[in-house]
Amino acid sequence: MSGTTSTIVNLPDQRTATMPKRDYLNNEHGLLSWLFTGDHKRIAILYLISITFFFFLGGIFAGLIRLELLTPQPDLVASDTYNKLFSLHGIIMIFLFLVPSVPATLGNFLIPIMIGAKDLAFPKINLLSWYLFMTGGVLTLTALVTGGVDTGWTFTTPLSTHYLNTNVVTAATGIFIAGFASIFTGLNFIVTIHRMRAPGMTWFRMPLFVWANYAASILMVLGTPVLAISLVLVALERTLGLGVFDPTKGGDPLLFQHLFWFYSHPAVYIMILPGMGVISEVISTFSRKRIFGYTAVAFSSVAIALFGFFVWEHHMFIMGVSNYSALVFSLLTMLVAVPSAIKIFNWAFTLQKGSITFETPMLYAFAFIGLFTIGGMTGVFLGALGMDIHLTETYFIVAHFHYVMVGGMLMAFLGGIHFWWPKMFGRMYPESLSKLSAVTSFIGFNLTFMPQFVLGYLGMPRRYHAYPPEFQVLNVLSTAGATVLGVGFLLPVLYLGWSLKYGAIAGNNPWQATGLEWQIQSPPLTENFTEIPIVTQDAYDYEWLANKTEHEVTTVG
Amino acid sequence: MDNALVASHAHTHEEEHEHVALPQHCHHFETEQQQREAGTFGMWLFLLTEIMFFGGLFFAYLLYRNWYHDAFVAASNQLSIKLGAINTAVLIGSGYFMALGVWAAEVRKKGLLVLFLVITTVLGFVFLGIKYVEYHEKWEKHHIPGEHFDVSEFVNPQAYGLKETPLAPDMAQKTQVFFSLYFAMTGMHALHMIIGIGLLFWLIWRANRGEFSSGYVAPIENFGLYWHFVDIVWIFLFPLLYLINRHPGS
Amino acid sequence: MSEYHDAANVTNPEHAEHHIVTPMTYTIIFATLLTLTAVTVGAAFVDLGIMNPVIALAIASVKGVVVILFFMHVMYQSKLIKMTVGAGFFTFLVLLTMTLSDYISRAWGLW
Amino acid sequence: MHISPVLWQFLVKWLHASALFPSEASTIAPYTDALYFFLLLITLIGVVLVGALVFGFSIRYRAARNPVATQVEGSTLLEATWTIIPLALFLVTFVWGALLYFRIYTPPTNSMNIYIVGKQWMWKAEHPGGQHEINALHVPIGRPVQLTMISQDVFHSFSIPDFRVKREVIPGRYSTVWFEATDAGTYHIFCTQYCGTAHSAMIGDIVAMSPEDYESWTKQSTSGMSLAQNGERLFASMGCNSCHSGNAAARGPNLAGVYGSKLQLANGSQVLVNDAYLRDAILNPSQHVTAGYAPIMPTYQGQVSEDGLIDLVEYIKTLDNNYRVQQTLTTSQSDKVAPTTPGMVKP
Ligand code: HEA
Ligand code: HEA
Ligand code: HEC
Ligand code: CUA
Ligand SMILES: [Cu+2]
Repeated sequence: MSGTTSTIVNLPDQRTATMPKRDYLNNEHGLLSWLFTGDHKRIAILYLISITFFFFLGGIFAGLIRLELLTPQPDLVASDTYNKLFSLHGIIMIFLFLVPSVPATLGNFLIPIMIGAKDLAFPKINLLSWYLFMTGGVLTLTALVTGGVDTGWTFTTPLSTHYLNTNVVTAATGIFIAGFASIFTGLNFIVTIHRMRAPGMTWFRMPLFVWANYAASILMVLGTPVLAISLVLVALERTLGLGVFDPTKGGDPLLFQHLFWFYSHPAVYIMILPGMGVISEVISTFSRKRIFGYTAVAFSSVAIALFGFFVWEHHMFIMGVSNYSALVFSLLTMLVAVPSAIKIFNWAFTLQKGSITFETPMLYAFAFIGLFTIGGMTGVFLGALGMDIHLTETYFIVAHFHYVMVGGMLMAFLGGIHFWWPKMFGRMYPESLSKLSAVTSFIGFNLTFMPQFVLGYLGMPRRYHAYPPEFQVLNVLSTAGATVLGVGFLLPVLYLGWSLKYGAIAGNNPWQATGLEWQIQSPPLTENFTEIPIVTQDAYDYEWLANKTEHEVTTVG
Repeated sequence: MDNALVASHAHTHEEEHEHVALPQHCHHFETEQQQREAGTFGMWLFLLTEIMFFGGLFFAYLLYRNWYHDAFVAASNQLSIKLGAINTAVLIGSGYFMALGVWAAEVRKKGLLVLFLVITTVLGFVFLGIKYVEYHEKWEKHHIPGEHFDVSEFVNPQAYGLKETPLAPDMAQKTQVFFSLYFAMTGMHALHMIIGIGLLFWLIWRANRGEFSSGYVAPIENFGLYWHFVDIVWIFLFPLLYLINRHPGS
Repeated sequence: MSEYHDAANVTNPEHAEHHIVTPMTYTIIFATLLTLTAVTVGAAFVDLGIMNPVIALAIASVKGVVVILFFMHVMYQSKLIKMTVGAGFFTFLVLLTMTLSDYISRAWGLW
Repeated sequence: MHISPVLWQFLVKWLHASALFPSEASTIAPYTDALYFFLLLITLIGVVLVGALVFGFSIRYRAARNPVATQVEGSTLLEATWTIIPLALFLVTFVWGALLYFRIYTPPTNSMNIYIVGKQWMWKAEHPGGQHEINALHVPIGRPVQLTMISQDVFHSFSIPDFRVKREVIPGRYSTVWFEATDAGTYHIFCTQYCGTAHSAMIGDIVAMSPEDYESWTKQSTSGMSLAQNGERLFASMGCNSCHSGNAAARGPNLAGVYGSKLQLANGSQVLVNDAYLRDAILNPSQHVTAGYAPIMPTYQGQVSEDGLIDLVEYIKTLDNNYRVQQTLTTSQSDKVAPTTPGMVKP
């Protein structure tokens, strides 16, 4: 590397560049070769297609929600319909999009390669996981077309068990099954990371993306079953009249919330940790520098996972829990926020003394850092007991979680997709268009959700189909923002699809990145490595990379 | 090819594995040791999810038992301790033969393996049969939660020839919580048994073809883990549901 | 015992640690479990006050641990497996104690 | 060049209609806002700091200016800094938030009590004087008001943004919240817990008025019977008085003055008798049997509505002697078992 180029994109000469003759995509042909594949990379692609579908479905619901909220009157849809809209928006976005987003696509694709393995430990279970996911998705769609479900994504009892006659059981079954897809993904990752690392790939040589997914996997394996049992009990209560949560039979409806949030708080970290992993990779690559405080970032992932199990009650502060235990949970909530701060600062300092370029993934990473900081800090507002009283169940929460989930995880996901797109398909996405869409979604995002913080403090409750007229102005801003945001999210699908055929050929390592995945051909072979690598260097070792590229041109195949 | 990156002793499987190349060996694993350990580890992780799954139910039980102790005692006394104890023994026996089955596979005794698996299955069916008898009794007594739930037996035990202390009507209502949990817990447990028996049929069929008597024991071993876990759940369910308070008097 | 120690070392080509538990051990465990079942049933009929559930649970725990250690071979497994099992019960304990922190202190009143 | 009328309208609306903060209309509001501003401040500092670092480094170390990166391993000192400073700030937030929480959820002892019943999809307010309101609540300013709330069906949540108070309304259990309004005016009541189809229609107005106005409002809108009077009727008609007559030989304990006292239970524990306890004693009597009595009181689960329960509770709260009980006993005696011994009236 001479280091004089202003960009590190290192495309092969386009006149002579060729795609590798044999890769995981063209290795076998036909639909069946995809539907029965055991290849983690193909399963990742299957997942990518499915969750993109669900994202847009959820996005359309979001669009309808925002359209309805354009005016204070309940004029676009009936209130039942509105309730179904946000319930399905939440259910689809969380269980069918965000939870599997990074792990099941990028994680599936990359983790084995990053640690030098030929596949995940259990390829068949990996495939099974996708089928379970699809079954769950189809059931949710069934619930949708046969009349919808209007519980909200939180399924609060006794509302969900006794007072609604929509398809609660179908939707709950769908989530239950999709939950097992998530469990199996996590299980597969943990076993793979423990058992399949290449010789020399010690724990502290693993890329931080692997660490982050490892931490998220622990949460998936230990948290999801508790969601499963609480949904089973809801379903049994509806169908057979069991009385575990029913206050008229002596049950405690709060018990349901305890069980639900025991999963769903850790779930928010399932949703953010893999995204944080993406950010580590991207920041390091485009500043050409080892991540500042590698161990601190690695351990903070594990700390988030561990502490994540101790704070769920902060979703129930005003729900009638004991005030003493609210104190304990509030304190623990403050503790769990610290590791996230550690990560943010470590990323910022990775930039110091780097040699920074600003490709699209880097823009998304910057968006992540800014938006996640805002989203995370507003989480601290909510974790402070007295403050939460005023803010809870208002648009402040809606803004908080969209900042962390959309501004955080979705940005990270898009950044990751762009970053590894050349590896996945061997072709580059169009750079300037993608920069445009990154900027568009950043602006649109803030326009959509910043006004919601204000709305929330003003007191506008969430899940409201109609609202007092004085809130209109801010709602109009928000809806306008959502339109911009929608465009920002629609663009990537179009140009990424285009690039599959017409993008510039990427070559093995267009970013000059250090990960093992960049040392093999793009798209990779079905077996990833022709020979298992022996790892002698740490993660993000740019000197090793420079020496390596000096000596030979890397080709595999 | 980049030499720094590639194992100098890198072995491609066919050549280097002179020892055994079992047909079950998957190619993405370096060695069979690795494959086997991964399998066991994966199975254990799966069992962790089961711990948490039943954990939610156990917590619900713990909570309501403390809230409605009298109702739980009275309702629990409706369960047949005899059937419960027999079932415990049956299930432990089934676990015992499962363990023997693992051993038989390890020492490659095909006949014994099949025999042990069959006994395991039979005992599993016995357990479910007894469970059915118990459920049926609850049905007849209207002790299934829901619309037809009937508390008269608890309010007025003398009329039913029981020596129990009668419960106040409000407490008697809470027996429904007990039975809700009873059915949720034993039902989930029975569901696990049914899935397990399904798998057992499949394993017996494969064992009979000799698949597990040439050193490839992982499926048997891992299924064994599952089966024993289901045992353990019952080992806790039995005292919690049947033995809360059996001594006469209080 | 060593008679069954997989002399050919086939199930485990590279590491010889794999331990085959003998039927003898299994039988002893089986007998223990049955005895403990009898004990726990017996103990239920004796009035021990608050100790009744404690004893029942203690016995169940012993049985569970025995099954885990021997029937499920954790006794002979790597540290990783032992830690995994531990992690599962630890998380269950978190669920238990942290939720109880709410239910127990609700009765303390004031609010 | 002129601004389009639509845009102008919009701007005017923006300036007038959307204040960035709700009005501070209760004694709590300034405390909440203070914490809010503190949190906004640290957020702002945090975001500016992170932004400055990211943008500063991006400009200073962009590839064009700094072609070769210098590898740095990390720094324990820095790690400690950004662990400890945020932790300290978060802990301050925790303490502050906890203090505010106690302030909001600990009613002053002299507060007046109003009952709220939530049901799909309306709020019913019941004043002790017997005034009933639907989706509205009149309160005096300058006086602490406590709300004792319960839901008939699902979770609701009673929220008054301008007062910065909010509390879940739970099925099967009383919850309370209090506030002291400072400015006369009409404010929103929202149901903030999703409760089904018409959740967003479960709104109302809270009217804070000067004590004099409140006084005259109370006079005007009384329905004739106070809650306690209703309760008295129920107490007689449901036969409570047959056991709780206050007579020495009565089968049930004397209820006069029981509210606020500490009761010794048969299982050895002590309880404070508050609204929640009274309600539970009527619905689940056998779960806390008073020492010295047999568990013979029947349950009234399913026989009395939440409103009825409120009436009974209010009646028992106001009961300081048994004179009225005995009165009702003699008037509705015909179908009841007469107390065996003519009792002495307790003070
Ligand atoms: C990806 C998802 C995600 C993530 C990561 C988080 C992260 C956090 N969340 Fe959030 N949360 C949700 C998703 C998420 N949340 C959702 C979906 C809900 C609503 C559910 C519903 O009801 O529907 C919710 C609701 C929610 C509540 C409940 C509110 C209520 O119902 O009343 C609370 C309360 O404590 C909370 C807190 C937090 C905290 C403290 C964090 C922390 O982890 C954040 C930590 C991060 C930081 C703190 C930022 C980095 C810090 C710095 C850079 C330091 C700045 C510098 C200085 C201070 C100097 N969240
Ligand atoms: C991963 C999680 C995720 C994601 C990505 C989003 C994305 C968005 N969400 Fe959502 N949201 C939730 C999770 C998520 N949300 C959850 C959990 C809830 C709570 C549900 C509950 O209360 O139970 C919620 C609730 C929620 C509400 C509150 C509803 C209420 O309480 O009444 C609102 C309102 O503005 C909203 C808006 C949006 C918008 C504008 C987007 C945008 O980011 C979406 C942008 C995407 C598109 C618009 C689609 C792509 C574009 C096109 C197909 C082009 C054409 C479309 C248009 C021009 C409109 N969401
Ligand atoms: C059959 C007699 C009987 C009737 C009828 C009865 N009670 Fe009771 N009540 C009792 C007895 C006995 C106790 C004490 C034991 C207990 O707590 O269960 C009691 C306790 C109470 C208590 C608890 C306070 C204390 O001092 O222990 C309240 C409150 C109460 N009753 C209210 C009512 C109301 C209201 C009604 C009618 C709707 C009613 N009771 C009807 C017998 C009765
Ligand atoms: Cu009541 Cu929402
Ligand atoms: Cu949370």
